[in-house]
Amino acid sequence: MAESYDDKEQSLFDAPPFAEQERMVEAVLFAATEPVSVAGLNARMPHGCNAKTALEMLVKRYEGRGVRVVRVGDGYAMRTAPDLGHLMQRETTEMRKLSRAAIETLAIIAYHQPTTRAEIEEIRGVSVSRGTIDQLLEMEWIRFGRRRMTPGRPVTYVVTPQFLDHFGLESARDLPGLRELRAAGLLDARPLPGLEGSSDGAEVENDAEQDDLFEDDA
Amino acid sequence: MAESYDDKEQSLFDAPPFAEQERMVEAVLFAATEPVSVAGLNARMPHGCNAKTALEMLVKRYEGRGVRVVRVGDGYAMRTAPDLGHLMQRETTEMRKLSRAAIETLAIIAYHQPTTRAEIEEIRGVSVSRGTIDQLLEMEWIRFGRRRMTPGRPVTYVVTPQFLDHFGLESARDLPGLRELRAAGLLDARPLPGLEGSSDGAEVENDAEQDDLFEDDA
Amino acid sequence: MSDDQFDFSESLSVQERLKAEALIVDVEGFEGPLDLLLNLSRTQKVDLRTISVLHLAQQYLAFVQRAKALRIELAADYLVMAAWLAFLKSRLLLPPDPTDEGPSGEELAAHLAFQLERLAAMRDVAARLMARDQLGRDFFARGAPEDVARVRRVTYSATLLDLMQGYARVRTKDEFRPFVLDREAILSMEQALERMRGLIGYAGDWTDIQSYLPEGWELDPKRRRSATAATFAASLELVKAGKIEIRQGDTFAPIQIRRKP
Repeated sequence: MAESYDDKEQSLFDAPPFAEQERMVEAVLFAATEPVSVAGLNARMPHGCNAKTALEMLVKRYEGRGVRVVRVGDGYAMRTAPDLGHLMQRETTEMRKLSRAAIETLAIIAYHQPTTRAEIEEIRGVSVSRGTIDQLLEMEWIRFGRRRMTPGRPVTYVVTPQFLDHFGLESARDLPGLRELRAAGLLDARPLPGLEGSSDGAEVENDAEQDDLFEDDA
Repeated sequence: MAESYDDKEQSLFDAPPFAEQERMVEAVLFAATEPVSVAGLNARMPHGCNAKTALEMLVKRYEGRGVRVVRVGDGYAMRTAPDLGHLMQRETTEMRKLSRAAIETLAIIAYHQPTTRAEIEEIRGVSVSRGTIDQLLEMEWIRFGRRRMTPGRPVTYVVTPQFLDHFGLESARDLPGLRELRAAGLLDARPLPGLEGSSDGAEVENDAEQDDLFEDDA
Repeated sequence: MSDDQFDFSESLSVQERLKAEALIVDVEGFEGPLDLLLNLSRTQKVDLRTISVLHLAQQYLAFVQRAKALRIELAADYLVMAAWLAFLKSRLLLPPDPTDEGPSGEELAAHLAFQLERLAAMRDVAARLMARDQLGRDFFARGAPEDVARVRRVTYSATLLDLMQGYARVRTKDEFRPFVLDREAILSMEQALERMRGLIGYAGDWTDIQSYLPEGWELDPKRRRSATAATFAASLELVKAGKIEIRQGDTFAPIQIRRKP
């Protein structure tokens, strides 16, 4: 694009060379959240620019490309070429944050596995909807573990290798412990009465359970 | 751009002509706000396409334009040219002002990654407040790395692709002054004389990991 | 520490004394002892590799002494550093003891110089990093998201941080319990969502969202307000999930939803 700069020597007038004006229009349209009118372009560009001419040059430059400059209402915007829409279908896979309920359920399974639905409910203090467990199963972040040898033989849940992979963990034992959560500022640092003792105890016990599980699987 | 269509007659092979492949890459990168890897491009394009070649053509085409195709970590993304930033004031997102402690912590993580909290504190000579790390995690500029295989298995921190994207870096190897710092030995973990025994192991392993991280995409 | 160690501070010129006092007044501005040492070292105006650690140690000790004289509370780590520097100073001044196994004064001094140089280098690159062109300030990503009316496949994501925060939340729930006020007139969005999920299957045509309020809640103004807000928020969630459509004819007109055909 060397020719874009050919006429870059500053004229006696303020206005930048046309090639430069075209670059400006291109950048503004690209970054704008909404279509921009010619007046809007002129208002942003340095004094003496002619957005209309620069825009026409830009429209021409993008003719036949994968991206086009199109008129939308009073303004102009950049859009992908309609014939390439099929490539964008995957673009619409939407990354969505897991719901709070799902994250909490997942966290409890990860820290306490193998764990039953009743235990999850006990820790969260609210009932766990079937949809939440189903969603985690479907994502293959949890799977069924062994049945617990207690009355009713409830199924247990454990996390999967896919889960470890997603979170960059070598094993569930690599999950930060309560002490680290606190160091990272995720738990309130003010030690509430009784918290210190009880949580550390839980952590140890938790580790022991996890050890069991992982030796089991090995 | 009429020549883009010259060779459009379908060959006996599946792959579309190069000009068409370039259009596809252009459209995909344009539509995505996050960087897309070469593998990601190939996965979306029809069978037989060579995204890498098409990408190289595209990078050239956008040289000197108002929008550029830049490399970010493993991926490529379209971004406006930095010299036109002044036109985009309306799009500027109010950036949270980072504290001096946060900026220094970020720099230490970037240059020493993967690094532990203790190492950050060693370098700054002061304890790292819990809010600082938390803020950087929340901004998604740093994330947890692998645990260090030393007593206590401390968590490490590394910078993210979002960090690279934000600062316009192709990879962590392009951090400003990295080579000079390394040559001057300022990135070595040098324990206090007399304490060699305890931290030597950590140092060796750390270096190996660091090399991995910085030379990953060589 | 005997007083004669601080003859040095007594012999400061007026200008130097003012500077030292300014440092002390500023003590809050320092990010720990290393930061202070780095600042003091700047007065030597030399390459950090050739810095006189002995001189620096003396400056630091003088600083701590002045702070004490002015009854300024110094954080413990400043005092720990002072003790260490006093030890280092004695090592540097006394002839080495051949029977001593530990590191020599020179080794310790070299390490301190290294730490200062490293901190200075980190400061320098941090500044260079922040001076770079930044996304959203100097260069920009695509402003308008592409039209997403096409095939949608939802993938859920969560980060390790989300997971940790989630766990921290449930683990602190009990302790935080006393601070939560139980209010009967509150419908949470989760509850509204749960409720609507069961009901929208039957909503073929446009229906006022008011009709989704729990039975009886529309009678009590407080309950109605909470339930309306929660139901509206839940509706937006369902729209986001692609389950329903939502519309409002005019400002303050009834908000209507229907199942996505």
